[in-house]
Amino acid sequence: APTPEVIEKEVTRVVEGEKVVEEVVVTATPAPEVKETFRVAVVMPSSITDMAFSQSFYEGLLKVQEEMGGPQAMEIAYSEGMFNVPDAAAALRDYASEGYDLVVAHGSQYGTSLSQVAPDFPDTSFAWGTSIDTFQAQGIENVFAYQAEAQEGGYVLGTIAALMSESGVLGVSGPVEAGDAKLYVDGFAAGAKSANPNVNVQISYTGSFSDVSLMATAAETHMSAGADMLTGSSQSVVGAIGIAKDNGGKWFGTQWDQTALAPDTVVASQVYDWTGIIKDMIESHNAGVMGGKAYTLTFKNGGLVIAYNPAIEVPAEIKAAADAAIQGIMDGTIDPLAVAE
Amino acid sequence: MSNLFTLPVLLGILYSGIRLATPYLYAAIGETFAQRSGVLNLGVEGIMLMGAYTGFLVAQKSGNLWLGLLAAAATGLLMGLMMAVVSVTLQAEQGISGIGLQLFGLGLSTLLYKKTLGGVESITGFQPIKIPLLGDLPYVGDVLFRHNLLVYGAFLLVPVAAFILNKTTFGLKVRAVGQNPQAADTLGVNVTRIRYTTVMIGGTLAGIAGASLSIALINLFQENMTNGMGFIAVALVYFGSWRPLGVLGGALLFSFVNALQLWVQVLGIPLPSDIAVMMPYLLTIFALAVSVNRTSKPAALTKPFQRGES
Amino acid sequence: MPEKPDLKRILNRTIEALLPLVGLLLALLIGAGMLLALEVNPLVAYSALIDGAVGGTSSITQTLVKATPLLLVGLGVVISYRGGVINIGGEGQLIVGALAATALAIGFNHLPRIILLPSCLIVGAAAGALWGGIPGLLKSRMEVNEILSTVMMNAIALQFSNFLLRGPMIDPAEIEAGTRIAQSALLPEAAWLTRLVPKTLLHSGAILAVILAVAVYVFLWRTTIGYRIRAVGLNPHASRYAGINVPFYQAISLTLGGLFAGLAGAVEVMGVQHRMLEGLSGGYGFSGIVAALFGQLHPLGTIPASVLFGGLIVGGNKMQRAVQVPSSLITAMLGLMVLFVVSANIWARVRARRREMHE
Amino acid sequence: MTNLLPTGQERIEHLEMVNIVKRFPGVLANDHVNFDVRAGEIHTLLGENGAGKSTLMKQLYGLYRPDEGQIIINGVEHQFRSPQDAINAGIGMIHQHFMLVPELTVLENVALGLKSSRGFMLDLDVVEKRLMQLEEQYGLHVDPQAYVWQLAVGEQQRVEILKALYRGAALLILDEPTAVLTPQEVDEFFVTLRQMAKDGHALIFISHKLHEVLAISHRITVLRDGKVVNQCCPDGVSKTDLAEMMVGRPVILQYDRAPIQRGQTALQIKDLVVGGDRGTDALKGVSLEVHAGEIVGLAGVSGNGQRELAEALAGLRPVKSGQILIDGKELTHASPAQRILAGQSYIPEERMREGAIKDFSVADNYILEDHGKQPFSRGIFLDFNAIERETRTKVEEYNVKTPTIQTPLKSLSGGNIQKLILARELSRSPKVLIASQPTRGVDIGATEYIHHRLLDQREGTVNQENKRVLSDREFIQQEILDQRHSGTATLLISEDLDEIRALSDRIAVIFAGEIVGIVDGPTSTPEQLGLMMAGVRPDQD
Ligand SMILES: Nc1ncnc2c1ncn2[C@@H]1O[C@H](COP(=O)(O)OP(=O)(O)OP(=O)(O)O)[C@@H](O)[C@H]1O
Ligand SMILES: Nc1ncnc2c1ncn2[C@@H]1O[C@H](COP(=O)(O)OP(=O)(O)OP(=O)(O)O)[C@@H](O)[C@H]1O
Ligand SMILES: [Mg+2]
Ligand SMILES: [Mg+2]
Repeated sequence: APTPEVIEKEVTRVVEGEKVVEEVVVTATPAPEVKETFRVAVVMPSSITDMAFSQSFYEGLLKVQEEMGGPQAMEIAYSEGMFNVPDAAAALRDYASEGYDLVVAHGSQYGTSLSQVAPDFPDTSFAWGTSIDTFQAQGIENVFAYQAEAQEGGYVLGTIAALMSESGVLGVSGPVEAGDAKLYVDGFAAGAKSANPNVNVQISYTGSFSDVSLMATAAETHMSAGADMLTGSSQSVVGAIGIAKDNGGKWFGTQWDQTALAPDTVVASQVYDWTGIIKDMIESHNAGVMGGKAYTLTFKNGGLVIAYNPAIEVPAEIKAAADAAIQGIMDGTIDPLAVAE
Repeated sequence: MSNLFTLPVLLGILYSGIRLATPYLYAAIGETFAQRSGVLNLGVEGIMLMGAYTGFLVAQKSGNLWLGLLAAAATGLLMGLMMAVVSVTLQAEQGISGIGLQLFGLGLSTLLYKKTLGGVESITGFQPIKIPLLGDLPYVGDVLFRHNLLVYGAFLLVPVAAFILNKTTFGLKVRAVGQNPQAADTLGVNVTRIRYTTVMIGGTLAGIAGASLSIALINLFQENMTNGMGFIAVALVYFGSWRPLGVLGGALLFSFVNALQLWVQVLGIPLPSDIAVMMPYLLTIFALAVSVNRTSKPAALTKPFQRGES
Repeated sequence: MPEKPDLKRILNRTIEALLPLVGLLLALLIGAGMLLALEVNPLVAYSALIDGAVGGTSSITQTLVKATPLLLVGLGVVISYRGGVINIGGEGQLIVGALAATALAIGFNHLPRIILLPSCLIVGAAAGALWGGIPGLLKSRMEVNEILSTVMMNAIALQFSNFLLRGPMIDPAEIEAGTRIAQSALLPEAAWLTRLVPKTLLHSGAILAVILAVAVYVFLWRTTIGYRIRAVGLNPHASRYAGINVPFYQAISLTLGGLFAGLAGAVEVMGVQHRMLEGLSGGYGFSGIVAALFGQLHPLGTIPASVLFGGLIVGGNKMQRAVQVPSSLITAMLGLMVLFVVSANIWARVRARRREMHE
Repeated sequence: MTNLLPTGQERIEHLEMVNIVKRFPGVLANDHVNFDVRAGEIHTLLGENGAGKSTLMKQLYGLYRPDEGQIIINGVEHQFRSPQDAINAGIGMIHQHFMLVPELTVLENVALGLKSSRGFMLDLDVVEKRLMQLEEQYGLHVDPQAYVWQLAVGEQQRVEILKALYRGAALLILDEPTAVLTPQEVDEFFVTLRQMAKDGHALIFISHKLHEVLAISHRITVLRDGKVVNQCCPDGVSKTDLAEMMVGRPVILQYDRAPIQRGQTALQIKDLVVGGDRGTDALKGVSLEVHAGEIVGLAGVSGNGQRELAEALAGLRPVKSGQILIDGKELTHASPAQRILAGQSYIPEERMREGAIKDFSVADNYILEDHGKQPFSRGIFLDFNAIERETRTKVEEYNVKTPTIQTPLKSLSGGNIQKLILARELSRSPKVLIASQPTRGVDIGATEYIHHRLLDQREGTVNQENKRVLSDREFIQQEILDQRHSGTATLLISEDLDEIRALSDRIAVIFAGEIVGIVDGPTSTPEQLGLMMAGVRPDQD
């Protein structure tokens, strides 16, 4: 994973980049449309309404678009449901050949395809999530990479949950024991154990990203087994949230602020804020840096945010513990995947 | 790590298993009618999704769960009608038309969901009803007799379906049409009408199966929320040897093992999660392999009827 | 055995074979209505669809890349179907085929291409055959219905794949990077199928699939085993009386169905993805059934049917990009096409019957 | 004179079918047929296989719609779109091919489609009472609770008849209702039919058994190639006359069989015990020997273990105890393939289901058993030239009428399908031939030619010219006789006593799963056999 210093440099470049954009815009004004609209295309495995990974990125794009001045300033195209890699590869190539400035491959499975498409379009920037590989080793210079450190928020939410729990039992349910979900779950468990070594963290996986019904049953099982604080990952957790709501449990969300779904149940969510990364990629591109940077969403660079539900009161001392955890993660004294002594 | 064989765990499995089995029961009992008359409807999955969607949408917009249920049933009925036109009247290959219907239902429900709802929202669904007296029984009272109406409905459907199939003139016609439509035809039984009816019953129940998820058990709609349940339901009909009681057995076995494997995980019993998730599928095959009671399948299953051919 | 060529007969047959296209057009018409409802010009959308399917090298190769696994899975479906068994286990068989080919390629990455490449294909096919053979065995030995067992085997394969890809077979780079995404390492280049057109994904697996389609045709219609499979599929009772071991040939049909799906998985890994990952099957296990039935359950018919169906999917994706409609619209339209095309078959049948009446 | 039947139904005084035309692909099945029947009359429809009898009746029952022509009942024209329309008009039909649902009970089969006295709910108990009455009244005994799949064909036929009787049709069509009944059952059944006619029912009767036709008919209409060729009263008409009308040439219904040379024991069955579908043993220790060059007929009322014996011999039904040997080689538990390899041929009872694949071509059906052997294949590849050559030769030799050898089998007539099966089974030069009901439903015509053929064969010459004019039935019987002279040991299982007596050197009679006795074929009498078929051992009298 990249060190915090790298990220810091990138953050500064974001600021510089903004100036570059302004310059371009200024010089371009008299000339008939040289480069007035920045065109972004994103290819996603799930849908833009998945309440998770894809939606958070798409909404990030919309936010940046708004900031930049609407569709005139930035055009967004997307291909969703591209779980099939050759389809995604076709989409990537297509967008690039249509002259999109930034083409985002929002799925780790797209890497191979991307490494084959990118060299053919040196004037296009590509981005690959979630990964840290920009293919520079293969001599490819126009690919950005990004990923989220899901375990960081997991750790913090685990801390809060452990401290809030009355039963001392926490229920965690994930889809498949891998990737982002596993990092989040492991972080959550580590945070909980660190906050209260006696807490019992129960973990289950449903083996599917979309099995809403089984995810609900998993939550039901956790609650029957005594859990009062629940969390989970993937778009299928919506079912689990309903169970928590109906049975008086509390829920912690990730990837997306899930408060709206159950305002009396969701305590806090780890929210992915991709806007910083998106803006930086745009600005790098406009500054002539076509790729080569690997981003991670962290607390430190503001990509990860803990969004509390204002309707649910979290005791001040617990909030303080959470803040301490965030601080510890930011300054490197806490490893969010390890149980603190 | 705790023991799996404690009363609370067993009661928990019972409770969750009953809930998990609910959508399978509606869909598989409905499919039993269709298959008993000789029509294989592989499109149950698509109908369930459409039922889940319309049930949720109408319940949410009208604030009336019964209207939602009605809408889901009506949607299922319509999609069943579609399947019947294609596979009974137009005599299309049933395996493929089912897959077509499944794709259509998946696509349309998602499209409509995006256009009308745009995101996941939840509603308050059918609430648990305690059955007087029985609900107060120690231990099992909570587990067996505090469910919502659609759960009770699913289990009530089993004897009702068995009764209809075995004790009514309609049921006799259904069984005859599925075994030997030519013979039924010569006795003045309208084969086409019987098949339309059963496929539409199957569709209606599949629609309700979807609604049982979206307005009674999970109380929200999400794209592809059935996640292959429709196909499992079809498999359960085979498991149950085309008898409602057999289907009940299959649905309960599958659901109980699913609930059990979650408990295995929750209790921290060291078994890889993926292997745990496999258990219901493995055990269902295993149970069928070792069971002895095998009613033969409806002889005319998947075979379109044409008068005069023998 | 070929009948005497007769021009009028051939013409009539061609017309009957093309009639299902009417169904396709009808589905497009309803799709146009749906597009209009989404405030999209159907003409623009459909020209994008056609362009995406056949408009240029890139599109055509994409269509062929898509058609390859459809054809392979479809061939397996054809064999199973001819043997009188319904194989809905293509998904699972494809997954285990891909897993096996990946494991071999990575485990023996030092082997020379001439050995590694065919071994990977063979092992992938064998793994698929095993996965199809289990339902076959269950059916022949314990009378377990294959619809039930193949549906269950799909789920088992998926979890099995999850287990391997997040554990024993995970890309070490994923662990190192801490991202822990469930995918295998890249296959050694020795196990990559040759690219046929530079800068496209079209690979030699497409040629292999076509050769195999012809081979399956020869197998089914020119060999004794193929004859027995077809006999068992058409009339198991008479086959039994004639001394054919019916359960055995049913099991063989399922096994061969699995073999081709497994091969499709291996080819997909070796030709397109170059690594095993979640979602590789891409629904080919089901769409292969559709392709086979579009192809009238004939191995040679499945070739154009796969290309047609592949083109529809690829063109549909292009349409999604061009007019920015949700991908679910394409799914719904594909569903309608399947429904209408199978329904249209009845016209062909009625026509054929009428023709016979006058002949 | 009342207009009502004893059942309270209205009578069909006069039904006319006028100028009926019905075409099928390649066939003019009915060519301007005029046919009528009156209340109180038994009108027989006679004709060779494929003459168009069933087709004509199916139009009357609403199963097919006529291409041309009218159906007029009591002076009013009717159009039947479905069997329901025909049923409503008071027409009932006993179908040539059983229209029963095997997985349902007898009672359920009878109740199917009836209006229940309890609305939606089945009233099986009510139906059962009425059914038992009918069974008593007409002497047609079947267990109402038995599943149809458990019943022997004869019993199934009774169910078909009971179904029709229960519905009390004013006009009853009987398409080969006696094909699988024993002579005694036929006699009882005829009493019923005569009573019905007397009561004012109109009856249309179809049978290939000419003595039955003469015994029961008030009027006979003969169809040939879809056309009415004759109409007569039975008085003064002989079987020979009828056969000649049907076939269109003189027919001699006499056999003349010379004694044969018996060879070694080829098929040996020792104390065979085989389970039946109903849980009890269907064969309770059957022993039988068939020598090379000999035809042993197995006579018996259907349902006495014939089917189970045939299936056990074919290797399709497990043997509980006892032995089956071919040429001294133990094959008791062998697979069908091993038996075929050992030189056994088998002509199954249900030819469409068990003997042929209707969607395969004639040629593909011809190689069904031996496709894996020379000359039909080399290695795993089929040799089309050889297949075509062989099939063509045999199709000609056995006079199978088919447009080409690539024609799907399903478009051949039943008789031609049976001839193809015979060609296939006999061309293998089998050591042992099991022929199960080889001529059931195949038209009668004359048996004379079989005899000639047999004599020809003995002299080592085959009169091909004569062969061409054989009817299907004659031809098949002839071929079975010929087979003896190739040293084939034939076990002929048939419920047709005439056939058994005409062909067998020895006749074994089976009753309740046991061989009651074995008698010499040529000297046997129908009376003697009839007693044995009822279970009376020859030594007992
Ligand atoms: N459904 C059908 N499709 C095509 N041809 C048919 C069909 N039914 C009957 N035929 C043809 O019509 C002709 C008359 O057949 P039909 O069954 O009426 O004969 P049949 O007189 O009843 O003979 P059998 O004595 O063998 O019962 C035959 O040539 C037959 O091949
Ligand atoms: N769908 C069909 N297409 C073509 N020919 C048919 C079809 N259905 C029936 N036939 C032909 O019609 C003939 C007469 O029909 P039927 O069912 O009466 O058989 P059959 O030959 O008379 O034998 P059997 O006397 O044993 O009934 C059949 O032999 C068959 O060749
Ligand atoms: Mg006939
Ligand atoms: Mg007939």
